[in-house]
Amino acid sequence: MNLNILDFERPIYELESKIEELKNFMKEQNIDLTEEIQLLEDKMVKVSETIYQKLHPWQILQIARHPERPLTSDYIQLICDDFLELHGDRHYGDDQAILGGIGLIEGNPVTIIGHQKGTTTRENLQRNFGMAHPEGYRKALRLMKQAEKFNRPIITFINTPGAYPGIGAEERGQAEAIARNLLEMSELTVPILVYVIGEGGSGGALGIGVGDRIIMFQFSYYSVCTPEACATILWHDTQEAKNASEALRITAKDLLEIGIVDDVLQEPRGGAHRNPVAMAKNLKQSILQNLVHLKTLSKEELIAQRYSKFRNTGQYLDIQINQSNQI
Amino acid sequence: MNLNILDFERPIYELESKIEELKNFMKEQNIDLTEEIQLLEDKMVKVSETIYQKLHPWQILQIARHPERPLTSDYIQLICDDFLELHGDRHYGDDQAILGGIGLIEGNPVTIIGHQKGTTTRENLQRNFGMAHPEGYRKALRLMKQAEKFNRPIITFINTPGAYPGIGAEERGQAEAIARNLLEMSELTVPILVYVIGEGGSGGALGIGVGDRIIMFQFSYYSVCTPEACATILWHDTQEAKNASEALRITAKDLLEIGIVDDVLQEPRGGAHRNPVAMAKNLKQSILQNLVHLKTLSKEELIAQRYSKFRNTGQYLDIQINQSNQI
Amino acid sequence: MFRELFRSKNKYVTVNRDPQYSDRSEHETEKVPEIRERVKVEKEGDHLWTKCKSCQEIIYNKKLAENQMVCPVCDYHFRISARDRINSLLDEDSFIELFSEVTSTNPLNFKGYAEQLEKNQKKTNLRDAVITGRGKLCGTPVALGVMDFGFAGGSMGSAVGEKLTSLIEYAASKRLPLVIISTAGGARMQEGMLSLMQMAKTSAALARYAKAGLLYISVLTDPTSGGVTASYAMLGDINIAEPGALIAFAGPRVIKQTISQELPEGFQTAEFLLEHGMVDRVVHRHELQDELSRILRIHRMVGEVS
Amino acid sequence: MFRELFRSKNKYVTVNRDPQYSDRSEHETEKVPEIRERVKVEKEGDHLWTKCKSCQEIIYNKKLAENQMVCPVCDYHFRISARDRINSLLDEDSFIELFSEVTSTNPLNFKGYAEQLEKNQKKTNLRDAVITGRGKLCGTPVALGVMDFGFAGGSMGSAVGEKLTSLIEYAASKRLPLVIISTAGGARMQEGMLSLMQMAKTSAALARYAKAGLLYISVLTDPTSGGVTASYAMLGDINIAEPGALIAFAGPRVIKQTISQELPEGFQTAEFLLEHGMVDRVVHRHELQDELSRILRIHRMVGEVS
Ligand SMILES: [Zn+2]
Ligand SMILES: [Zn+2]
Repeated sequence: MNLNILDFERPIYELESKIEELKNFMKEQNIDLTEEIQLLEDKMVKVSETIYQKLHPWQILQIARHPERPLTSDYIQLICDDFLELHGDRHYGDDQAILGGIGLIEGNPVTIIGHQKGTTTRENLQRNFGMAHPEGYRKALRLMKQAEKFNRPIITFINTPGAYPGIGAEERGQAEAIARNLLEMSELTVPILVYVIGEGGSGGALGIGVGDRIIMFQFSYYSVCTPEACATILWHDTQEAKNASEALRITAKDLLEIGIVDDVLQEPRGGAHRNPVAMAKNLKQSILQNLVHLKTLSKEELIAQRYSKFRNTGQYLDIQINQSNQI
Repeated sequence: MNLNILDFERPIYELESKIEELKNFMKEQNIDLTEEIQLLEDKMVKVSETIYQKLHPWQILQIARHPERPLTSDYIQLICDDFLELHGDRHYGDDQAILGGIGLIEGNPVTIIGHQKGTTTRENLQRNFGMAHPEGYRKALRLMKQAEKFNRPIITFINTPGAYPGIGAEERGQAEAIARNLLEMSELTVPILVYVIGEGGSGGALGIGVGDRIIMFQFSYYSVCTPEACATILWHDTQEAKNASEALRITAKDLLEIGIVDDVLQEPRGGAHRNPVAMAKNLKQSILQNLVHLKTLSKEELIAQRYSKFRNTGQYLDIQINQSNQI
Repeated sequence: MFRELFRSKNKYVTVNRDPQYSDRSEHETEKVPEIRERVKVEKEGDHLWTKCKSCQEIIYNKKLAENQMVCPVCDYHFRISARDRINSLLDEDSFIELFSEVTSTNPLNFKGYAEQLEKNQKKTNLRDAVITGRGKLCGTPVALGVMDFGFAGGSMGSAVGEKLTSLIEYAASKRLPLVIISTAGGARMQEGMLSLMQMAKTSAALARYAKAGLLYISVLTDPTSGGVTASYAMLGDINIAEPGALIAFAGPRVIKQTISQELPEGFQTAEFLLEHGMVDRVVHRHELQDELSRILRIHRMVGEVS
Repeated sequence: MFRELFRSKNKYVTVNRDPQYSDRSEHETEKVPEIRERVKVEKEGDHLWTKCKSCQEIIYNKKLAENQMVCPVCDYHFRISARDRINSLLDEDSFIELFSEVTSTNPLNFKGYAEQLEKNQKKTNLRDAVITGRGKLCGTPVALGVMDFGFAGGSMGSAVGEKLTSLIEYAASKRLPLVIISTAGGARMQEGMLSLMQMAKTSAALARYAKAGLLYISVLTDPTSGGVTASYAMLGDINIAEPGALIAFAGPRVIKQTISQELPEGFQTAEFLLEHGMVDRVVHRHELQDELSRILRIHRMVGEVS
């Protein structure tokens, strides 16, 4: 049994197994079951669509955190013609929770920076489960400045539960590192594309998340804090996490509506982990399309657009104006 | 007995004591010894001049290292109308071996950065005897960039045996920190005055030593390595340090001749520690004069002049030219 | 609801306005209630005295207020309201509030948020967790933003972000030095991602402000944490902290949970941050005005050779 | 003295010159002696084999040289001469030496220095501790500086500083990517402060080069320490180190003396520096050419949208 099957995926998984079974049976017994298989396959598509069309945010969160969900390194491998990882912040260390480097996508030089989780327990410890220390954010900034110098677009992949909350991280200025990145990224003179590929956890996500386009994968989430933390802090009850995941409006669809993200990238049926190659194809296409558009802008236009983009986030009441309207 | 009297200072010190004695005697016994005292004072001046005019580099080194020699903090106190120390590199720590901040000199805003030794054993441990870690150089750079932003001239005071050779310093990139400063300082768009006030030890000194004017105090030294290290490395004999101090040409006079420094600031008779107030007066005058001149330059001129200044250091043979000349 | 709220409050007789600034209308500054009353509110009770959290001394609230909410015995810095802070720093009657009309709404229809806002507004007599405006500090005009921990734990939602961003832009357009005094639990959860994005918004505004060659002094007070620390509070040309203030990205409770071990003595205090290179100075509240004034003086004279 | 020295050495038949560059005259490249001879010289003896410092294996010098001075058994990277390095990286016959006329003198009349220079020149058949020039790396034109540890411990005096600075300026004027391969004990003591100032001089040149938006790759090899590490060797847009290379500011001996304790395992190795964020990549010598070529390719295409 595959332990990585999520509850709501089970019906699909079971249909898949049955189809597989029939196929094997057909082969072994040399009996034609094509029609039956086709029926089951149709059913599976339908069931899938039904399930994935009305996923609860909590379920989306599960997909975003799925242990088999493709990682930054997977996408890099799938979309780049060539890629060289570059290491280190030149100050303190090389944080493996953030991966960065230079490469070519269809011949276009790019700098790619992303949170990097592990696939094994050992690698996850090494990568700190994608939770970066200040040196991770500073490595990212170094590579972004380098990209700016060489007029290279920047692509970031967000996939972190959050910045690491630990003694060393605080000592070395986690807050300063993130703040500095927000400030500097807002004025980099090259296009920046931000993709939320899995978990978008709070300031730790935003630390590499200021860009000209913020695009979420269909089954990723992006949140001011994890629903678990929200439930604990506001309602002192972790059982409320599921409700928090709804209240916080963390899904791609929600955030597109609210105006936080620019686009949602559709995932293959069942999520990116069921077909990383197809997902990477969507991603690559999105990157190239966006770059072509952004490269038509002058540096001044680019920065001005990026500024307004963030300048205009937020919803508040302007009482003065309301009053004026009423007089 | 004052333990801080250097050997070659002893004749002066003894004459001083005798004069003091006579003065007291005259007072107590009400006998007129004015003439005798005057004679002794004349003699003292003469002896001083003789001694200090022909000091061996090794003796100058002793003065530069004199435990009572005024420190960066002393000069700051004596030359500034107001001064606020600013701390930290915003990355890792606040290195107390380097002191920096902002202040006013005769109403002129300046950023001052200098190596800082201690006066007591405890303070010396805290200040690491003026031997900076990478975070010290990075604090310096942060403050210099800040000065550039606010169009404030920078004054640095060099007084270090060298950058600290330790595990943490290496781990956090001592070499990177110094190299970065050399690169960045060469292009700062504000005037930089560098004063070697005591010890100018190697790369640790140069790390805050790139500027438009490099001015040495008369009894300071500036060297590619300490004479002790040179003796050990080249001749495997620390006893050779005195010879090395001569061979390396580390005195202000030598380095003015060789063209490494732009000016030598005269010290009060017997050295700065015998009259810090007078020394600070010389220093302040030098600072103001140099600033007035440098402020007449455009940013482009300033950087161009600084570049040629360092570009033209070095003495080498150009065989091609020699050959051409001979043909 | 809001109109009522603000009608009921006391007002100054008309105060000086800045006639040049027309991009945004200004609001009359709110009358500062008597100090003792506020102290009582802050102690969440009706006691006339407060027990010092640090030295356990019993201090009369009046005396505490007169001492700028600093314990006269052990120098412990109590939290201070935004209005008291403004009074303690700026020249008398010089403060002109700006952007006071910007107030939080409930964009996500988050359960209980509207009520919470109303409760906090009533409790603090503030519209939101920051007061923004301009004034004179020892004669020097400054743009000033002051957060109030009493309002929803000083959390940053859209309104706080908008007010501060407007202030930063205002300061840039007027070429005024900028002082922001922070105290915050972090981003305001109830506005979700809209809150988080205020970090980017304020930081972007500060980037522009910095590029204009202007001076920003950030003052971090007890407590400053989360998204506020990780944006404008850490981005001062000069960062000043109050003694003993807790300054963090992740708060001590979160860290303790994560690493399951005791935190070092003095961890995340102002002094700890000084030692670790994150703040320039730790300044006693009694000396803050003088310090700011000295820094402003040094920066005002730039370019003038004597 | 110098004329004799250089007359006695073998020369290539006239090689390609760069006709555009006239600021400085160029020198004919020096003939690369047969590899086995050099290996013998480097081993300071006449043995035909070398014992690997790492795995103790006995390796024939010819085999070692064919393997780019890397132990075929354990991959230990032996030091390699500047000429061998150039041959291993650049396309055949593409190298044009520049600034070869710049040679050390004895500006301080330092006891024994003149003799030392002469000895080193004879031993290495080099004029000084660095060879500078231009060439093609997998077809891409580059400016290349390669240090040689065999010449006075690769120390940087006025001549090394001058040659590298000239190279950097040349690369800037031609808009060529720049590769400097370092190995050095540090500044050359016998030239005193003149050596130290080469740190500032080369770094200033790199600042200008960087401002022109050009690519500098620094390759750090065993050993790189002192003033060379603390200037151009650490300032690459991309820093690459060879496996196992000692890279330091203060060498291990100095540190041991200062702190009187054992150093951690692997301290100051290339891998240690990678872990501590100082170098981008640790690259096996056999892959260096390919790596450089890939980096150059990525940087060459800047600005071209497909
Ligand atoms: Zn108390
Ligand atoms: Zn071996």
